[in-house]
Amino acid sequence: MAAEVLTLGKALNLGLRRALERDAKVVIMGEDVGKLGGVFRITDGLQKDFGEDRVIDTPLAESGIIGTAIGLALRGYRPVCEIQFDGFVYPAYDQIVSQVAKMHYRSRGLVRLPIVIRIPFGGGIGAVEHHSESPEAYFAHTPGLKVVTCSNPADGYTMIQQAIASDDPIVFLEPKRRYWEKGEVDAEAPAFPLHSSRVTRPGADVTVVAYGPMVRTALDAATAAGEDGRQLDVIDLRSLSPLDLSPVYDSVRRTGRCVVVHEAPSNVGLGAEIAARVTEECFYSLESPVLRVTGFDTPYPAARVEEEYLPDLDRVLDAVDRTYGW
Amino acid sequence: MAAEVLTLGKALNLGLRRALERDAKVVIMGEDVGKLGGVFRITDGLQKDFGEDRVIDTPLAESGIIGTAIGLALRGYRPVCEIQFDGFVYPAYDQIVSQVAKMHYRSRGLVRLPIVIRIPFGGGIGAVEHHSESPEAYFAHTPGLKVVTCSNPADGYTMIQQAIASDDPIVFLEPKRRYWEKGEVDAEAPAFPLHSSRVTRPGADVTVVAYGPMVRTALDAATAAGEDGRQLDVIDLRSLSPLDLSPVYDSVRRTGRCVVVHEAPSNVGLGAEIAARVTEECFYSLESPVLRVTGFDTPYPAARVEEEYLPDLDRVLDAVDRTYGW
Amino acid sequence: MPEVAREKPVAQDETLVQLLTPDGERIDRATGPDGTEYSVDFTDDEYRDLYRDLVTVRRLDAEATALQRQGELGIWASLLGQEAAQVGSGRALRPQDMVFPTYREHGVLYCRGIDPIMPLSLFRGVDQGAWDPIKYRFGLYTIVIGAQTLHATGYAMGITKDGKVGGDDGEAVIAYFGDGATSQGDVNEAFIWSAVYTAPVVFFCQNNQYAISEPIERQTRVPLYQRAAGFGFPGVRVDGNDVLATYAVTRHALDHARGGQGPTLIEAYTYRMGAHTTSDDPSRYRPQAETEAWQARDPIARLATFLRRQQIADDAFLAEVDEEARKTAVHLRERVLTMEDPAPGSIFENVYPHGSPLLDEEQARFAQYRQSFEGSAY
Amino acid sequence: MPEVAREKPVAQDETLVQLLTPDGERIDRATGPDGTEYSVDFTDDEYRDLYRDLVTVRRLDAEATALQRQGELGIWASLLGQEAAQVGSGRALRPQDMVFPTYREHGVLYCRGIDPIMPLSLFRGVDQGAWDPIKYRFGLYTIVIGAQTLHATGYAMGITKDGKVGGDDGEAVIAYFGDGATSQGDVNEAFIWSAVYTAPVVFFCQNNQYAISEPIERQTRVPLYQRAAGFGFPGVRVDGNDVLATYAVTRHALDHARGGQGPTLIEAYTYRMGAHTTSDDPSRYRPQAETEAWQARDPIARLATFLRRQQIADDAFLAEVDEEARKTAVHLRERVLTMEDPAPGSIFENVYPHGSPLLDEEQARFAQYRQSFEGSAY
Ligand SMILES: Cc1ncc(C[n+]2csc(CCOP(=O)(O)OP(=O)(O)O)c2C)c(N)n1
Ligand SMILES: Cc1ncc(C[n+]2csc(CCOP(=O)(O)OP(=O)(O)O)c2C)c(N)n1
Ligand SMILES: [Mg+2]
Ligand SMILES: [Mg+2]
Repeated sequence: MAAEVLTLGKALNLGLRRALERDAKVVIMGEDVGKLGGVFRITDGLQKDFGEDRVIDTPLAESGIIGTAIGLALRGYRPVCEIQFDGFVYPAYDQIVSQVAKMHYRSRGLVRLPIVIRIPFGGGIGAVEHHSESPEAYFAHTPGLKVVTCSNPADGYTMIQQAIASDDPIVFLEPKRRYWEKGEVDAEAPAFPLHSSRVTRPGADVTVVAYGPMVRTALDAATAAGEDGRQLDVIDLRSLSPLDLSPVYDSVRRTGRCVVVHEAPSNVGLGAEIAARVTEECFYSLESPVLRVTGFDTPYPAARVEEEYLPDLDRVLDAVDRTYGW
Repeated sequence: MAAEVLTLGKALNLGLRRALERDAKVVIMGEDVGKLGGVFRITDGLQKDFGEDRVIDTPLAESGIIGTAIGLALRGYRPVCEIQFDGFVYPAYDQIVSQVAKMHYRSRGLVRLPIVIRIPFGGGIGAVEHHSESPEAYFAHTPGLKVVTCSNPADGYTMIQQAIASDDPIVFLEPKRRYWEKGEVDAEAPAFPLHSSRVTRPGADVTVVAYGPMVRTALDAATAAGEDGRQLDVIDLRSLSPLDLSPVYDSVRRTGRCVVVHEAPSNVGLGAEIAARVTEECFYSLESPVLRVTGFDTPYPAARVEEEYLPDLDRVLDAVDRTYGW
Repeated sequence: MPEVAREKPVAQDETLVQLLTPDGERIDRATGPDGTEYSVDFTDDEYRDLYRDLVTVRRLDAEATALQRQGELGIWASLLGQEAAQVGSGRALRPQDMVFPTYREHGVLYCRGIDPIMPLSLFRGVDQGAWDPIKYRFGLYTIVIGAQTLHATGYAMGITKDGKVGGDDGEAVIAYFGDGATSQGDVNEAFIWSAVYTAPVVFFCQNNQYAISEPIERQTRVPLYQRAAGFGFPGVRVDGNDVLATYAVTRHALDHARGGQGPTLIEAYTYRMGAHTTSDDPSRYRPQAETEAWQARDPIARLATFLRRQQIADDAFLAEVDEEARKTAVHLRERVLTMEDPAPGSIFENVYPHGSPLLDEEQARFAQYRQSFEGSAY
Repeated sequence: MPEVAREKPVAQDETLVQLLTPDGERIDRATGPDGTEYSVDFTDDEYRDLYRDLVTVRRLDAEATALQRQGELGIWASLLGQEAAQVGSGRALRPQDMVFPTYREHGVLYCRGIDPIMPLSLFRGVDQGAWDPIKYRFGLYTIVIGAQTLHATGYAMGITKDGKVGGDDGEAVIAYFGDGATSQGDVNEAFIWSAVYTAPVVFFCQNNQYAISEPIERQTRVPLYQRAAGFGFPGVRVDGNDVLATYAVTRHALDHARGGQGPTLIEAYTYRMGAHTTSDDPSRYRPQAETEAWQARDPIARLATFLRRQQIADDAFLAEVDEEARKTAVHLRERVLTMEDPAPGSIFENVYPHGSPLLDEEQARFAQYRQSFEGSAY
């Protein structure tokens, strides 16, 4: 396959297909993933081509999905579980946090649970409540889990395959509002390590750290700032646990200014962790404190006011400005 | 009642008793809270004195406990739910995060759920797994919940009553390894606001921020540091959400150095939030970055090595030292 | 795991409680699996009222679907096909009873005498369904599958505590949920709690044969109403497209609960004639023939046939009901179009009854930030 | 919510499957609630082996309790009184079968031929029960109530996928849990999943009458085995203090599963003679008289009576078994006392199969910090 232009949704679908082809132990399971192909069609056509044994429509219970995936993993399978929306992962929280995350440790490495938990996450699609959550901090704070998120089709295609091939249990967050955004996917492109961040747009003035749905927002801000003569160094974290902050440190040592952007509430979020570590590593380089542009510390609001809640280009630029005023 | 010397466990028991006496709508519910008085005896004697209608032994299911507590709250009751151990709160996570936390917001203030969720938390008692968790970050990151923890009998006695009297849903974390530590409880002591932190031991050199089980550890460190001529300003947060950081800012503006201590894993924990905010507020006062002394980013380990995992006096002193070397 | 053949859209179960056949034949009395006898004794006026409810509820639902198509609602969860299950059970409630709905109980809401506009703000995205559940004796719409069944049970436990069971004026609770929801741990825990505490709650499961794309066989191998016995309370399957039987069974279960006899599980056997929501495309997963077979069991048509045959209603009445319903729907539409968007800054309100300094600060900062744009070209 | 009177410690249920009465009378065959006939056909040697297992398992358990009292274990969850339930079901397993235990299945573990030392490191706090579940065909001890039932079901689904059901050499899974666990959502979800996928799993519930302090009435109003029917698979209540009946019922259910017939729920009706764990004080919540009444149903005594009466065993044999068990226990004790504590720094190991730079850093820093004390007075 040469490079193709695909939506993120289609790139993920293709990545899943490759994973199913490559390893007969890979199974996809979740609500409506079979005949329907998932409510976002990310598993579209997979049951038809790989059968009901490999792409499994499950009963409607998230704890059951993850709990039985653990059993399947113990039996040698590599389950890829779809949670239909971010807000519906919580019934499975116990199985994820107390079982998936801990089994390798408590067995002193004798048990591996190569489970991928796919979750469409984040807001911006005008949905009703529980359909726009950003639960990444809950998982990143949980030792034993790894957490990644993709921001574009090329990464989505590669990362979903890497996640499935990994023996670590991985929460794979998909920025649902970006499912329809297009980008080039080159199946032959050289691979990068799954848990690596990437400088997406270089710039010398202010370091902007983002991930998932907010990378697009950060890039738009960078374009706007560029027009005003300020160059933003935009870093896409990709991996939320473990964090790969070396490129961020390098950048901040040059820029002296750092803004972190995410949709999740600010309080005890990823932004806090990044701010704390960047400050510790780059203490004498910082011209101003690391600033956070995030969702507010309220529940996710009604669709008609979600734009007010979500970080946007202007709020990013405002924070960039504030790193100068300090 | 004049001042009495009580253990933290007994002080909480007395606080619960007062709450049951004061308001007939208060009900206590949980596993083994009735006849047994709870596995830590925090509800000892309450069912005997207030009856099975007010102190309810529930079926063994945490989601059921919180879910039915919501219904009782809608009916006008004020449920105080006991989760037997920190590691067993996760089956109730969905009811807590998606229902308890959001009901007031989504009803635009028309619904109040005055629910208290009591959780003995933290390690240090030589227990088997799932009995030593520190889940506070999960709850503090959740808008709509408030989170508090007490570090001594006097606070325990007062705060449990305040939490029950509050109309906010509150996660009330009890430092189980401190249940047996004694202190003076004065029922007539003037009350403090529930969501306020407190300078527990004043000192001019380094600000040490702690909460729950680690306050004792921080105070011990302060004593040891004092002998070496370094005065630690120890602040007990008490409220983990919302944080009351003004006393911390005041302190850091004077000391220029800050160490945060907690048992929970470091990554995306409370320490990160405190570091981020202190840095933002006190940027020009800091002589060194805010340092964190925490549990490691591993699952809680086996009992025989938990001392290695838990922050202790020496690790606090080491961090205090490092704030000088920067 | 082969796919189960779906040949019999209609429950062939002997135990299905029915008082009005699909052809509009009235059955005098029906017997439930535990021997309970069900019947109704309605006046002509009451029959006509039921018919009016069914038609109005369907018409309002169609209006909401249209509003969504026109971009005026973000999404809509249609009750098409389930009108009898909702009107029958909704009308069986006494004023003091409490309802815990899912996101599809528009018909029950209507039967409670609540303005049908109430949930539309939720689907428009103006709010999240912000009403006072106590005032309306109608809980908040609940999207997380099954969660409300525990709330219903806890509320019912509170009724017992308040001493409001045991007499005819006792209170009861009804918890609605779907066939898919029966797989959730929470729903099964609600069964356990309600049995252990003899809580006055009726579990009303609308088995509309699908959980989005998944047919009922993905949730159970045996009829759902049978689940109850193993938890220690009665279960009954009623023809959910028969408004009379649904009324009779629900009324009986509610009275059983209010009398202190504990919970009942009602499985209302029905069919979701439309899509799961306006975002769904059922042609991907179910055959047209199946939907057509269910058309023959339409809940409104069968009542109309009966009313005509009994001369309780004539063409003029039916036309008048249609016209009234149309007007109600037009009125609803007008009001949806003029719904006000939430005030700027309101996203910070009502997070906590007692507020939070963190939020106050965020709100103040945001207001300041907003002001910085004022007068600017932006 | 008045307390339910607890007068009948023994199930008065006609459907209790029993092959050996408390008085040691052998019943030739017994019939389950669905008409299944149960019987066993053991040789004298096999009878004696069963007896040996029961005695050994009890003796080892007593040793562990003693070790805890002496501070050598952090805690111990005794199986006292439940030996027949565990040995009967454990011996019914075929080598290829897989076990998912709670924290109390020491007897089952023993019957799998596993060194009984295996779980003691967990209770000593040396590790968290770190064995290879596949090697031993015995899952990790699971403390979170009910979680393992879903793992068992998923594993069983994998057996089906692997084509390892349908023949006599098929594989089956057994999931252990307590009476209290039946209230957890997870356990009910496991029932649903296993029914929907016809998974080869046997749910083995040891109803020992208590979940810590809470009597069974806090979890259910009807016998637990009846729960299964509503999920679409058989349920059976067996006298859990009767090792023969437990064996027969479990063997049948396992073969049913391995044959592709799907799950069974077995309720082993038994009694926890000791405390919940060594941290518990049962005198706070249950009458001595109740425990004494159950003493009369002791699983070991009744088998001894039978063996003697049938002249399968004499005093010498019984004494020899005791002595052997004593030796095994002493050997266990010695090995517990010499268990090595985990190496310093090992807390950082095995968090992830592929490691983590964050942990590497934390480990390195901690090692450095530790070194800073070296040579110091500390
Ligand atoms: C916990 C949870 N998981 C998943 C979803 C997504 N979801 C919304 S409706 C639905 C199907 C519900 O089916 P059923 O219970 O039969 O009710 P129906 O929609 O048919 O009325 C699903 C899976 C959800 N809302 N909550
Ligand atoms: C999810 C969860 N909640 C609470 C506990 C605490 N706990 C440990 S054992 C137990 C009682 C279990 O009773 P049962 O299932 O009957 O098993 P038994 O101990 O009697 O063998 C409880 C409540 C737990 N381990 N897990
Ligand atoms: Mg349905
Ligand atoms: Mg038990």
